[in-house]
Amino acid sequence: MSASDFLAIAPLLVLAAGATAVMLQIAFMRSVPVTAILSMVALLLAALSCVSAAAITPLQVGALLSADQFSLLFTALFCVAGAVTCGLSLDYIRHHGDEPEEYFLLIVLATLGAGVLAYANHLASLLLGLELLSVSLYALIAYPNRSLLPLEAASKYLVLSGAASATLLFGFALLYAGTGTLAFAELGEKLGQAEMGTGLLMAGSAMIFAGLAFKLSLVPFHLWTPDVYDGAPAPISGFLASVGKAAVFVALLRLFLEADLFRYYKLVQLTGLTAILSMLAGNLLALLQTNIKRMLAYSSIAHLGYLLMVFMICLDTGSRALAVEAAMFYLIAYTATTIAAFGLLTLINESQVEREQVQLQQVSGLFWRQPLLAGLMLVALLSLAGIPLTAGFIGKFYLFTAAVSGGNWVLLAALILGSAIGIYYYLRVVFYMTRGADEHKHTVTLSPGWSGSALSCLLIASILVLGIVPQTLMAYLRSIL
Amino acid sequence: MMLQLILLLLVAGVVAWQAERFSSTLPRWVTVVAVLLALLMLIANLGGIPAERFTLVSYPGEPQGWLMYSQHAWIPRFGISLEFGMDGLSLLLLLLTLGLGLVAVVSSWDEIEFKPGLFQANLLWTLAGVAGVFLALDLFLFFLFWEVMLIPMYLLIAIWGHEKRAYAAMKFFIFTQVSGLLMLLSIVVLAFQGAGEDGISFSYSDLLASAPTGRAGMLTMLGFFIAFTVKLPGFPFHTWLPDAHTQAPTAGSVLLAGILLKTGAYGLLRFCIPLFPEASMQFAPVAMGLGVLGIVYGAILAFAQSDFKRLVAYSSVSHMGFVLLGLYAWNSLALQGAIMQMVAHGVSTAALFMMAGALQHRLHTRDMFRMGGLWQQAPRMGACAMFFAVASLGLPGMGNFVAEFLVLAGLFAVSPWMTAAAALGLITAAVYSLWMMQQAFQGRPDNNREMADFGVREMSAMLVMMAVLLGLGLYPQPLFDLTQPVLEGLLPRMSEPMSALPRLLSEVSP
Amino acid sequence: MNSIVLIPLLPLLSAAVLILSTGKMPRTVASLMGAGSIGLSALCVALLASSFLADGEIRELTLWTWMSIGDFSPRIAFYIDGLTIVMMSVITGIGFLIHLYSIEFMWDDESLCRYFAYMNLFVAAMLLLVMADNLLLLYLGWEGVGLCSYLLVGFWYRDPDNGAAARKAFIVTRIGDTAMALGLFLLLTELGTLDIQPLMVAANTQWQTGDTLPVLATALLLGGAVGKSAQLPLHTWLPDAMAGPTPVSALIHAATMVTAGVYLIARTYGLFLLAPATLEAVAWIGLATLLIAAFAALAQNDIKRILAYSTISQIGYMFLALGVGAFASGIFHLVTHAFFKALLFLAAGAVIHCLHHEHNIFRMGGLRSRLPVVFASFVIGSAALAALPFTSGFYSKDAILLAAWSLQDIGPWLWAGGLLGALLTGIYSFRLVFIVFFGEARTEPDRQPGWKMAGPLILLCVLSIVGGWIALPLAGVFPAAESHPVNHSVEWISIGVPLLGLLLAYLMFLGGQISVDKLLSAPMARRLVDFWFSGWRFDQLYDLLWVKPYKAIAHWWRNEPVDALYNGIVAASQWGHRRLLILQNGELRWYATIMVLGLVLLLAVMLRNAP
Amino acid sequence: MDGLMVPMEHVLVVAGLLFTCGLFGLMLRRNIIFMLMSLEVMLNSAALAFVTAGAHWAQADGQVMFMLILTVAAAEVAVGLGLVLQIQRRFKTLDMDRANRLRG
Repeated sequence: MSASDFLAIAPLLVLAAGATAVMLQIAFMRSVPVTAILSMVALLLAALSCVSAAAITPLQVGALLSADQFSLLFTALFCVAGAVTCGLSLDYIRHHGDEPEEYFLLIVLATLGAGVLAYANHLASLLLGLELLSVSLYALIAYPNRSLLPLEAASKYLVLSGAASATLLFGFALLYAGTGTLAFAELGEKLGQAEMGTGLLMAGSAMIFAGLAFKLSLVPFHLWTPDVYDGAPAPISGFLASVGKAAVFVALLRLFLEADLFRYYKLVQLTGLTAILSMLAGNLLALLQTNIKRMLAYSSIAHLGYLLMVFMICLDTGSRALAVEAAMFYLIAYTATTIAAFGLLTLINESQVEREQVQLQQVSGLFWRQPLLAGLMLVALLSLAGIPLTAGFIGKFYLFTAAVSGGNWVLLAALILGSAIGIYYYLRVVFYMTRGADEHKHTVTLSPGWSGSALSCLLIASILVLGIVPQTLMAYLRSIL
Repeated sequence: MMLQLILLLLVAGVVAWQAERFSSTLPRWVTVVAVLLALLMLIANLGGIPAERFTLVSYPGEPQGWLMYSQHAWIPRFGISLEFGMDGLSLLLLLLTLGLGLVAVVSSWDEIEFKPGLFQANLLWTLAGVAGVFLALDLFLFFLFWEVMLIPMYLLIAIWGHEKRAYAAMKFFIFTQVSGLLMLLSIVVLAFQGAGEDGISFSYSDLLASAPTGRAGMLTMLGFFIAFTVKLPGFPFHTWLPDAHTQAPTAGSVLLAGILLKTGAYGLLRFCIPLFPEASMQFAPVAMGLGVLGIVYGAILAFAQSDFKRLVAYSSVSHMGFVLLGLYAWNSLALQGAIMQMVAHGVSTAALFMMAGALQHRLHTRDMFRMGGLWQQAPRMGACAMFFAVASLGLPGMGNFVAEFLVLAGLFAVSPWMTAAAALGLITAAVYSLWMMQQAFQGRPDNNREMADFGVREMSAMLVMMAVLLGLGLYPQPLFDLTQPVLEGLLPRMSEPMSALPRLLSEVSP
Repeated sequence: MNSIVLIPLLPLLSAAVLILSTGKMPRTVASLMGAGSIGLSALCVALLASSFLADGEIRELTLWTWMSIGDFSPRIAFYIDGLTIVMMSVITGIGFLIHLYSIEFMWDDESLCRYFAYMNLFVAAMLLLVMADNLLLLYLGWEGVGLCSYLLVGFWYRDPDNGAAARKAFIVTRIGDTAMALGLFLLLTELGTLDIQPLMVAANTQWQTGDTLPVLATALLLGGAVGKSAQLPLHTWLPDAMAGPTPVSALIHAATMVTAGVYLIARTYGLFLLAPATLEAVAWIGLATLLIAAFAALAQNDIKRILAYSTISQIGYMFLALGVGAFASGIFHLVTHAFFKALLFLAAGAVIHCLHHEHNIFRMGGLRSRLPVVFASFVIGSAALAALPFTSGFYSKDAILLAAWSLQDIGPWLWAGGLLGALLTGIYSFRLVFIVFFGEARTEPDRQPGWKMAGPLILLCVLSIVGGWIALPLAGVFPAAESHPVNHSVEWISIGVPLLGLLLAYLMFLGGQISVDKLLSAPMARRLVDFWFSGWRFDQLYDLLWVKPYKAIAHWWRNEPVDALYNGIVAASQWGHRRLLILQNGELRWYATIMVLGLVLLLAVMLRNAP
Repeated sequence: MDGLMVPMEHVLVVAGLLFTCGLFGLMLRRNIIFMLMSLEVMLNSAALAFVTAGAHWAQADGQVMFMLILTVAAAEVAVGLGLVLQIQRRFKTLDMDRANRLRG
């Protein structure tokens, strides 16, 4: 491997080195702040190294990893998201666990997995990245060991996710059996001239899609989502909902694009159907939720449904570039918004040691108790609902534009219908936050730590910036396609 | 200038919000000063425009036709820019917006005790959003303001509203938001239709000629129509309005009725019909039918209400039916009537809501069955209520009459049958207006009731509004002069398709 | 020319000042302003009239252009010819007398200021109505007087019945007004203008006599006239409108506003001449109304309701006149009727005023000696109303009957009907006189009318007698009526019939030679009288046809039926939510099962039809 | 040699059957240990498929993937067993049907 190869995968290397360093540090000196800072430094360094790596892309590193602007952009995004999760976790962790240092280590490892997924253009690296991410998450979810709920959540996630991984792997195996290759691009070539019966390939691609759909919590593989999000520590729910999904989505998108799975018209149509079902079911399930974390979990199902529209749109080759651009923007906006929303829940929820769940009543009157937090939450919710001046709106607008360009009217109808339902439950939270001082019984006065508040402000600022002046990012996204 | 105006209102909102820390009365002064400043700014800038520009016919596709025009790049990726333009119509509505903004502040002068700063801030932000709607030429920008003005309005209802505010605020938001999404869809479709060599554009002037034809055109037009009709509100999309009006605080009702509804009418006039002449013409009979239905239905339901504010709200549904009729009749009489109706209804209904707010503030009820004989205790209020009640039933001499007369006169040339049906509204309006006066102000007074009459502040606001309505009723020409060039620019675009309208209507009429 | 502007402006300004003073003005000042402004205005009219009589020149005055949109540019402008002068004189002259009378009548009322404000506003609006040079401005005045009528009928707002009467007056007339508005739209669309004189010229050039359009346009205008002038079928509001103070009834519901319909038809006679069908309808409406109202008047026992029905009946005569083309006679009757009906109302007001607000004639009686001035007024007024010879009413009604007689075909029928009406008029007007002023006293008056009340009464008495000799300056306004040689027996009959009525009234109500009780003993007669008493059950009919259904619909729709649609969507969403939530039961194995099912489905779809 | 070669399809069918067995185990067993074992079966069926396919294409890739899958499975099970310990300690049972507090 040449030096430039190393440079190209520098972010991954930095993350791996960071993980090692954290491990060593824990072995020698147990100190939560030091671990946290070390992890964050590692993550931010990795993000920075993406910038330097950008100069030499695109570059195929070994058989497994492809370093291009696309992977670097998302690796950087995941690293930043990981760092923010670390920061937000600080507040959370103060009240939990006896030895919370490994928590940060696991975040670094999960981020590494996500990074590998972003780089993956080979089924093996996809597998590695996915498992690195998932296994770290099992542990992270189960981390708060004083409560039963995280344990339950983790075991459900572990079993189901394991099954999904197995399905995915079986699909890989079938594809491999059919084509004799594992690299995406080659796969694409071979699929066109496959000797084996296409039935094998069809089944394989269906199983791959099913496996990844589980990770993306798409209908009908969505049942685990609310339970896991509900039971997990809020920052981890955020990480799972954002990075965990974005990384898988990126990998799936790359698989479809490079292996040109769009040739399986039926499969793409199935993605469209799944998208519609997810949009509707996700929003409907969230409709009357009083538990905010579950509500966000259901809404994340819907959001992934919106995103999944992209595959249908890609069928129209003229709109493919726009669709991918839309997906990228949406992912970035969605990641920022989701982490912010869950992070804010962390801050709100700080004193609720025993119960991980945040009920609507608990945010009642938040506007008057914690104006800053509530204001930030408002922006996050509006962004999720896709109201203008937020990143979420621009993301939705992108999808709209792409779908119109591709002429996908049914999907658009579902999108509008889903958004309509969505407004209700997002605004319900806003309404509870604005209820009068006399109407809320939970007058817990909280003082969120400065790091949490500062990070939230930063996130919200980025949501607003993306919503108000999106041109820079748009131009960049366009340039890397 | 136009961007600055909007920014001024936005920033003033933040200032008002923060001013709450110092004193609970400071925020409202901030608001008053900010709105006055905005007015001043507008007038000062108008002074710089040569007088003959005001009479020049402005063709919508030509930037030089606007009284004021500015454009800054924003999102070139999609051909979106901060494009603002002002012509007589926008100017008129902007003046209405700022004027009623002042009224709104005055009407809730000492009503709000909870977080007055944030209240005023939301007021100002709503004004900013509405101003943006009236000025934006880029359709994306227009949509942005269209949506953004909802949030402060939502907060106004949700935080400072009355007993069923959660339901009302939610209904308001969902109705407008969902219809807004349909409009966004139409906007994007339109932008793709009009895509040229250098990508898509959202600029009004670029999109004027790019409407799709046939069924696609009709569907795209419907996206706009539904969004605007929801806001207008037209039958059968009006059901959010009675709830929102009833539950909103006084200032919120004033803003809702006075200006937010006008954005719907403005949208129809500025965008929906000019962008889709063909489809609009084919759709006109339906739209007019909805207008007539709205007039009659709103009037009947207004009569059925016992809640003062709900009654006024339904009367808005009825009155805005005239706007719908006027716009789709599409001749200069009817259009001028519709514009006049926007202004006159804005003023008269704002006044009635202010009245309702004052009553609720004093009596702690909006139920008219618990009022009665109030004239005894509050003759000034009674006189004001009488004035605006007869204004709203369209008594000649007031702006509302001029509006309804012109709409119907213009409509008659297009469809006598529709006119006859719509004229029923003149009778039904009398029924509910007088019923309202009877229930609230006439009848046997409750002698145990103590009630303060209007004070100087409220009275002066009322007198100004009365003067405006009388002025509009007796000498409306300045208003017509202001908007005539705009209409002359728009009319020829549609003259060819619209000329087929009477024939089309005669086919559907008995 | 400035004095012309002053005529409507003075009352208007006075009204504005009175309103803005919000009741804080002292009584004296308020009454001075109220009556004084009308007095000054009347003076201006007198000056104008004398100069007009001198030169006979039509005066036109444009104040400003109301609006100008394309070709449509109505002006705020006055057109003053003989007809206008006549109307203005009646309005300001009688108006002034009634205002003067009101000072005393209303002195004890706490809302004197408001009263004069409304009254002045009314006079201003009425003046605008008659002075308008275009139909739009006329419409402004038209609606303005309607508003004032509403305000004044409901003046004593504390009684909900008064409010109901006021609303009824406004809404019923508004129905007619809406028809009239449609007429205006039609005229504007077809002829391109609403200026009355150009309109008639344009109509004459564009339309042929008997075309559909002029018939339609005039029918719609007639709708307005019928509403305002309380003619069939929109007459039901007038009897109830008596809820207002009596001077209001005198001014608005007898002398001026209710005759606006007559004025409208006379003003636009050029259009009506193009529509013979409408004109015939006018005549028949007039005839039907005058008979129905006369019968109803016979059965009433409220002094003001008798007069109200009599007003409806007399306006029926005016319509009859218009319908047979005798426009000048119609206006002539309008003027004389204004004199004697104002007189009767004011006299009735004096009775009511002096008898503790007693309205029922059967609780009066014997007032002849106790209230001599009022008695004299009543006798003179009733004589004029019944058209006894040499009173003003005689001349005007005679002219109408003769004009009816001389019409082809239907003329004699109309004449006969008019005669029957005259007979009834004689009976009911003297029934009133005999019951109220003769016989034994049942209520003692507690005061005598002062000079402010008596003065106007006396002046109106004079006018009621000599009014017949006044020559109205209508020569140039209407086309000269063709004079037919009239059979003298016809004239004698029209003189004799009112006298017969007087005689019958005497026999029934004073002499007792004909027993009313015996007449009424037959059940049919009783029922007939009840039927008349209720005003031919028109109120009940309309209640059943319009009011009840409207209220029922309103009640039925009260809770927004359209919302059912949206509630349905909401319910469907909630249903979906609950159904989907069943899946989320927290069971790991269940989740696994669903996932497997999903996988199987995916595979099934993918492998279907695959090779 | 050729005669002894088992056709790839047959092995794939066996792998598929194994996979299905695993799925059924997952759906039917309540004990978390058995669930984990079912998972192992599923993963290993995939591994088997890979090895077969690798043999079919005469590539090492299949076996490399086999190794990777083993590793992954080991990691999963390691974490899984850790959870099993906790579950036993806290729920006093290994019956996953009892762990259904998170729902709705």
